[in-house]
Amino acid sequence: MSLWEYANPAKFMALSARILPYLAIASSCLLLAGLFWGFFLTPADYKQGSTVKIIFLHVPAALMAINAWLMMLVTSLVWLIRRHHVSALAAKAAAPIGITMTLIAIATGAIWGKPMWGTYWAWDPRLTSFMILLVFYFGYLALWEAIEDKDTAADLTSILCIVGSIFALLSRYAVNFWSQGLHQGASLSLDKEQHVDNTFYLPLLVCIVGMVLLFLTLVLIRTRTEIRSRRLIALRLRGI
Amino acid sequence: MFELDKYTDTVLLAYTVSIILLGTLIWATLSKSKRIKRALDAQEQKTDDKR
Amino acid sequence: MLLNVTNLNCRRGPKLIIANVSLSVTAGECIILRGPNGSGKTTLLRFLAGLSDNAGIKTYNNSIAYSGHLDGVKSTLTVNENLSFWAGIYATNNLDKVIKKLNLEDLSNNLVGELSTGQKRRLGLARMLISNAKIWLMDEPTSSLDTSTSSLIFEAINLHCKNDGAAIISTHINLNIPKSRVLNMEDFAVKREDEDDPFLKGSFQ
Amino acid sequence: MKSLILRDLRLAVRSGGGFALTLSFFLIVVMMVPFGVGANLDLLARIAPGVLWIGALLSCLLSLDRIFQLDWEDGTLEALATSPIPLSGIATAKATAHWIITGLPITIAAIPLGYLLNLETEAYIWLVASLSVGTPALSFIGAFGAAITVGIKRGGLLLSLLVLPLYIPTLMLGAQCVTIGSETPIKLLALVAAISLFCIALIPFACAIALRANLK
Repeated sequence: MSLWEYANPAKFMALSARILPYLAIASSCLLLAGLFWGFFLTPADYKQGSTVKIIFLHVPAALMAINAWLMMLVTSLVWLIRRHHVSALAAKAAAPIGITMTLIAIATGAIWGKPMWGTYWAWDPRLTSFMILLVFYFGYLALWEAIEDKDTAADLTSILCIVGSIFALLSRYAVNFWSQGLHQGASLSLDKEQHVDNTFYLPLLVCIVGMVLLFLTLVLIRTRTEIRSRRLIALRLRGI
Repeated sequence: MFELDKYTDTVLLAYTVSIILLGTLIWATLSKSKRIKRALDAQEQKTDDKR
Repeated sequence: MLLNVTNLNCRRGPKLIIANVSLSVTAGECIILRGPNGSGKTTLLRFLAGLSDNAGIKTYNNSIAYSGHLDGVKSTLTVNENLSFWAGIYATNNLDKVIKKLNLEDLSNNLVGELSTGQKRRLGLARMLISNAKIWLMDEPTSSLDTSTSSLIFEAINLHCKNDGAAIISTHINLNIPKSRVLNMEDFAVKREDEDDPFLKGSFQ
Repeated sequence: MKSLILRDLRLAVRSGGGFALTLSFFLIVVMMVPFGVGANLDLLARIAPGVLWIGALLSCLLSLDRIFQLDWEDGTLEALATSPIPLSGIATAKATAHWIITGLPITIAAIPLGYLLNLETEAYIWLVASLSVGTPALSFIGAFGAAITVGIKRGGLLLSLLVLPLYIPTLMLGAQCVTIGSETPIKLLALVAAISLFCIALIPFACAIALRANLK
């Protein structure tokens, strides 16, 4: 039995129903534990004070914001090449989660930036890239909503996702040329991650794993919803 | 070991905003899931009756 | 043989419209699609034209000309400009012959916007002739036309089939085309076992 | 393909919209800037590169939906899709025609408009250079957006939402190239040219996939 078997909607529904409970429990336990550990049990950083606690939300969210788009890219390619319906629907399911993650990353970054940089928002390359990612997400979802026929919508959003990925990547590098000299030394927590010692690193790791699992849980639930609504449409169309 | 220094507001604000956003996402996901499941079950019922 | 179709399933959007179409067309043949509205005539023609998935369709002479409900002419261009555009697209050089054949000489410098419906349809037909394609796929070529224009179009189809061409036409008017064959769309109606929607397979939990 | 480009140009001229509409829009956008930010010549000189590039981009956006919409509505696109020319070739021809109708006149009109904004003398060469190598990218990316939204009624707003993010890298590099004081305008120009070449080479295939999906 190959992996592609699970692209069959009924099989996918059966499999996902089996693993969902474990995934949901694992993700909520890990995320809550990680956040509790990070929030209550870590000391304040000597330089950043207690704002360092924000990285337990900021870093996992930022990672998932990008990974959600990567997942959409892969599933879009699978849909265009192998035409597995579940794949296209999983891409659609991931987009709102990606948007939420991007918003969390931007919001926590801005809130952290206020005491650290003295401003909520600066056109720093990394912040700007996330803003650009956000508009790509909006465009992608808007296209899904605008097209009536679901398979056509899947085709068009898939190709948009692929082309969009290329241009998002281009923007990521173009941004470096564009804002050089504007905002020096605006390195975010990711760079510091290498310096943080285990007191911060371990809870951060737990939070990241928790966030990944939460993402998977939500993607599965949302994909199941999408599959159900497709079946609903199919049943109604058959008029029986 | 728990302490929040002069940045209490900042940290709490960041956590509140994130939890609200995550909560909204989870709530939206679950409520839509329930709604569609109910609609599909009703439709399947109708289909079975007609058969 | 010009065209061979085996077990073609056609869907319009998510809905399966016709199933198990098998059909082969030889030179000189004219096939007429019959069936009520919504029976899938247009859908079948669009599939044959290659506008949708083309699994199961095999063309032996890769030249198909398709004419849908719309004529594909620009009202701000003259007749001549419209037709020479298509001649450029199909890379053919029979433009003058076609204009003469369809009595379009007098109109050739008129803007298409000034033409009547029948004259526009004649332009659509002219495009088919210009294409030099072996197979013509025509969707209701005579809709909203009077008898004289209709007969002009039928004559053209007749001549095309005589010259080793072939045509597949959806229409509800009787045609006087010698080697014509009527295809009833009801034969392709979707039965329950044809349903291949992946979302209807199995039951969900 | 040549006849497709020629026909599109002829249609643009016939319908009167073509050049004039785009250029008037470009003029108005640029004119609005001093009204908005004040007539301080130093300030205008500083923001001129960005304003001119954004103006070019918006003017380009204005005529995008025409690339495929009209042919879609009157059945020409269907007929073209069943013709021997591949869809990617059709997209290339249409984007090229769009560039001749908008990109080229915009590049030329940018010179007098730059004067209105007190653009620095040394910047003109980079303005013309960056616009002439950057506008093809705008037309090709725009054609992709138009191909995606061609089946959507009143898709104009959506088209802008989809296309503008794709314009970001071109805008950043292009406008930066014109800005005096940027250290390596030639390098930025090369990058803009690279984006354009990339778009010309690959976007038509993406357009073909999108058109194929819409025609189904």
